Parts: sequence; C-alpha cells; structure tokens
Amino acid sequence: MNFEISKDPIDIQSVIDKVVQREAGAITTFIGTVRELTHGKKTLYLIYEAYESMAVKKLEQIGTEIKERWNGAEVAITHRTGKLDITDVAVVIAVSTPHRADAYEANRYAIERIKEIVPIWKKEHWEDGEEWIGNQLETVAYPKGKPEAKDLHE
Amino acid sequence: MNFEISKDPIDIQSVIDKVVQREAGAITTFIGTVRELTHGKKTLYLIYEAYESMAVKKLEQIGTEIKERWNGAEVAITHRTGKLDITDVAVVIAVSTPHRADAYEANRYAIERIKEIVPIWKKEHWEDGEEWIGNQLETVAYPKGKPEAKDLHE
Amino acid sequence: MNKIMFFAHLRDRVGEESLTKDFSGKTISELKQMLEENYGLKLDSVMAAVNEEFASDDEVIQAGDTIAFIPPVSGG
Amino acid sequence: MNKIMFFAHLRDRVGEESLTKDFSGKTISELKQMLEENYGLKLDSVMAAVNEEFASDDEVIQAGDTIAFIPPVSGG
Repeated sequence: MNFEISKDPIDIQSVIDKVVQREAGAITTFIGTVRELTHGKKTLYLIYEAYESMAVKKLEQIGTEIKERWNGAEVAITHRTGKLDITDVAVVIAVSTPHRADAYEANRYAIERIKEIVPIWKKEHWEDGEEWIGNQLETVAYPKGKPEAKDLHE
Repeated sequence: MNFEISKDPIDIQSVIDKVVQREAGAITTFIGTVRELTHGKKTLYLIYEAYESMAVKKLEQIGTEIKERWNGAEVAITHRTGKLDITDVAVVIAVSTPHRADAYEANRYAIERIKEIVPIWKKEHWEDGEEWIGNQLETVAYPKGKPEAKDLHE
Repeated sequence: MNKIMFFAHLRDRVGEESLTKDFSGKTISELKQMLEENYGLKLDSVMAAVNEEFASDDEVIQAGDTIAFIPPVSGG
Repeated sequence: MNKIMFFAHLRDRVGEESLTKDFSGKTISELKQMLEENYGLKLDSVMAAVNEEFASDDEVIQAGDTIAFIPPVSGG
C-alpha cells in the first residue's frame, strides 16, 4: 500500500522503504511539517480531516500520473489526519527514479497535485480562533475555482 | 554537526531531525542510492573515498551558501564512505525552509554543488573491472575542467 | 437511496457527517440548490464527488450513488 | 616540511597516501611538474588544495602547508 491516510504519526523511513529499487540512483522526499507562523499569525495546532477512501484513490491517481510522466519512477505518499502540533509531520512523499532531476521534479509535482485534488482539509487553531482553510485564506486550492476537466476522471 | 562524512550506514531520520524547526513548513531530502545499471553496465558495488577533513569543510561551505541564498533555510548533509552495495545510501541531504519551493531548490543546489566541489570519489566495480570515476565517464565534475574561481574560496 | 457526505466547514454547518435520502434522477446542481436553501450552505466553489470521483454539476444522480461535497482542499 | 596527499587513482598510482618533503618556495605548478616527472601522473585536470582550500597553480607553497591533489570529484 504505497498510498495511505494515517491517523498515527508517520514513520518517514517506512515511506522511503517503499520506493527503494535497484534501478534508482535518487530518492527525494517531501516532508510537510506544521509551521508556527503564517503571515505573522501564530498557529497553535492543526486538525486534518480527510475523505479517506477518496483521498487514497486520488493519491493513487497522482502516483499513476507520475509513473506515466517520469520513466522508472516509484512513488509512495502518506498523509496524516487528526490533531497535529507545530513541527509535526503532515505528509511524506517519497519518489525514486534512475536519475536525480526526475526525482525532484516528480516529487514537486506530487505535492502540487495533492493541494489540487486530494480531499483533505486542515483547520487552523490560533490563539484567537479557528478556521477551516480553503481558498479564502493562504491557499488557493482549485486555482480556477474548481478542479479542472482533466482532474475529473483518471 | 550538520555536515558529516560517515563510515557507517546513514540513519536518514537523524539527518532530517537536524533541520526540524518551528518556522519550517517543508523539509526536502535527497537520498543518493547505488544504482545497479549505468549506461547498461552492471555495477556490483562501489567504494567511496573522501578527503574527510576538507570534505566536511566543503559541505559546510555549501550549507553557508544555501543559508545566504534561501532565507530561513536549515541544512544537514551526511556522505558515506567505504564499500556500498546496490541500493545502499551514499548521501543524505536534508533542507528545511518556511515554504516548499525553496526547500526543493535549495536541496537541488546542494547535490549539484557536492558534485562540483566536495573531495569525494567513487570507484565502480563491475564484473569485468573497476575504475575511479572522474570526468572521463558519466560524471563531469568540474564542468570547466576545474572548480571555477568562485569555488576556490568561501 | 443516496448517501450525502459533508466535510470541513460544511460538516460543521450541517451538523451531520452525512444524510441519507433518495435524490435519484436529480442533477448535482439541483441537489446543491436544495442544500443551499435548507442549510444555508454556499456551494458555488464546492465540488461534488459521485462515488469518490469528481463530478460535474450536470451529472444525474443514480440510485445508490454516494455524493460528497468537497470544499477547496487544503492538505499537504 | 610539507605533506603531499593523494586520492583516488592518484593514490593507486603513487602507491602512497602521502609524501612528506619540503617544497616551500615552489609553486603548485612546479610541484605538479615534478610529480608528473617522478610518478608518471597526469595532473592537468587535477586541482590542488592547500590546507584544505582549493588553490590556483601559481600559489606559492609555504613551510608547513599541506598540499592535496584533488582529481575531478565523483561523490553524491
């Protein structure tokens, strides 16, 4: 299972282990962590909620897209849900490829796609309130208001 | 000690731990692994040799360069020496930054600089021979024959 | 029957994780309008998913379909 | 005295990790030429480092300097 939603803390090494291959010269990982300050505002903690079954499918779709675009790539992604404190790991993306340029590009592609099409939401908790983050604040998910036509079906 | 040469297998998580910071929203890692096939030729194993004291200094220099170019970046690099088998980890680069684009770019910069200025060499062992890898084969270290003027001093 | 699922601020507003009711034959667009009227939701920047795939507003709901309303995502 | 260090294929060729000898007052260029003549080394694409910093061919060696010859690197 290379694509997972996890209620428990993510073991980074175990995500990396899923993409180890004899043909790979490079593995990149992206580790999304909870940052304390966003636009000068202090976050206390976050809650991540997922539409879990669909989120797994959409992570798998991203994996398929990457394998089509980057030859020989292997991909694993785990996204956390529940309450996360500052510096906690929200998501780990591991990509292995024969050559390093592809490992960086494909990994970057994965995080951008997660922010477009994977049904996961975060609720920020500050000292003076809380809010579900959508396109009204720092993120513009669905850059054109909604997922584009290409996102509707695999 | 964020910059190390290690004779022992690298613990990836411990390299990542060095760059965790409350201001970081993103950590990228690059993990260089020993690939079996290069240009169709089968590698059995590699030997990495380092001019260890200078290599540590040059890794530190790369860290300094990154912190100058990418605001708020933290960097840790460990490079392995000795005999490595296929899929073994040769190098781990971890970079944390407030925002993700920087974490990818700064990490990529680190591996390119390692291949230019850090005194580490690999000897490839194939079924039919062995050779120290320099610019005569797959790598062009010193793209202009030698490190450029900017590489000579910090 | 159809299961209608809500997430994030929509779940808070509706006060339920899901509703079960028959909407077969109606379009997503018609369902959105009904929910906007009954729950005071704002759904213009909210995507629908039918059986875990994004669906357009003119898709017609079939018996047994699970419909989810997906506000702009903020994972990663 | 000076310590002269060799790495990778240069070490294999010289058969030693290092030599100790006084080269003070000579340039890196002159040292390279001597080593090419005495050990049959090819040093044109090899950088020198003096006290762990890359040095140009016209740098003059001081007493106590450690000189290392750095073939094109292949780490990473």
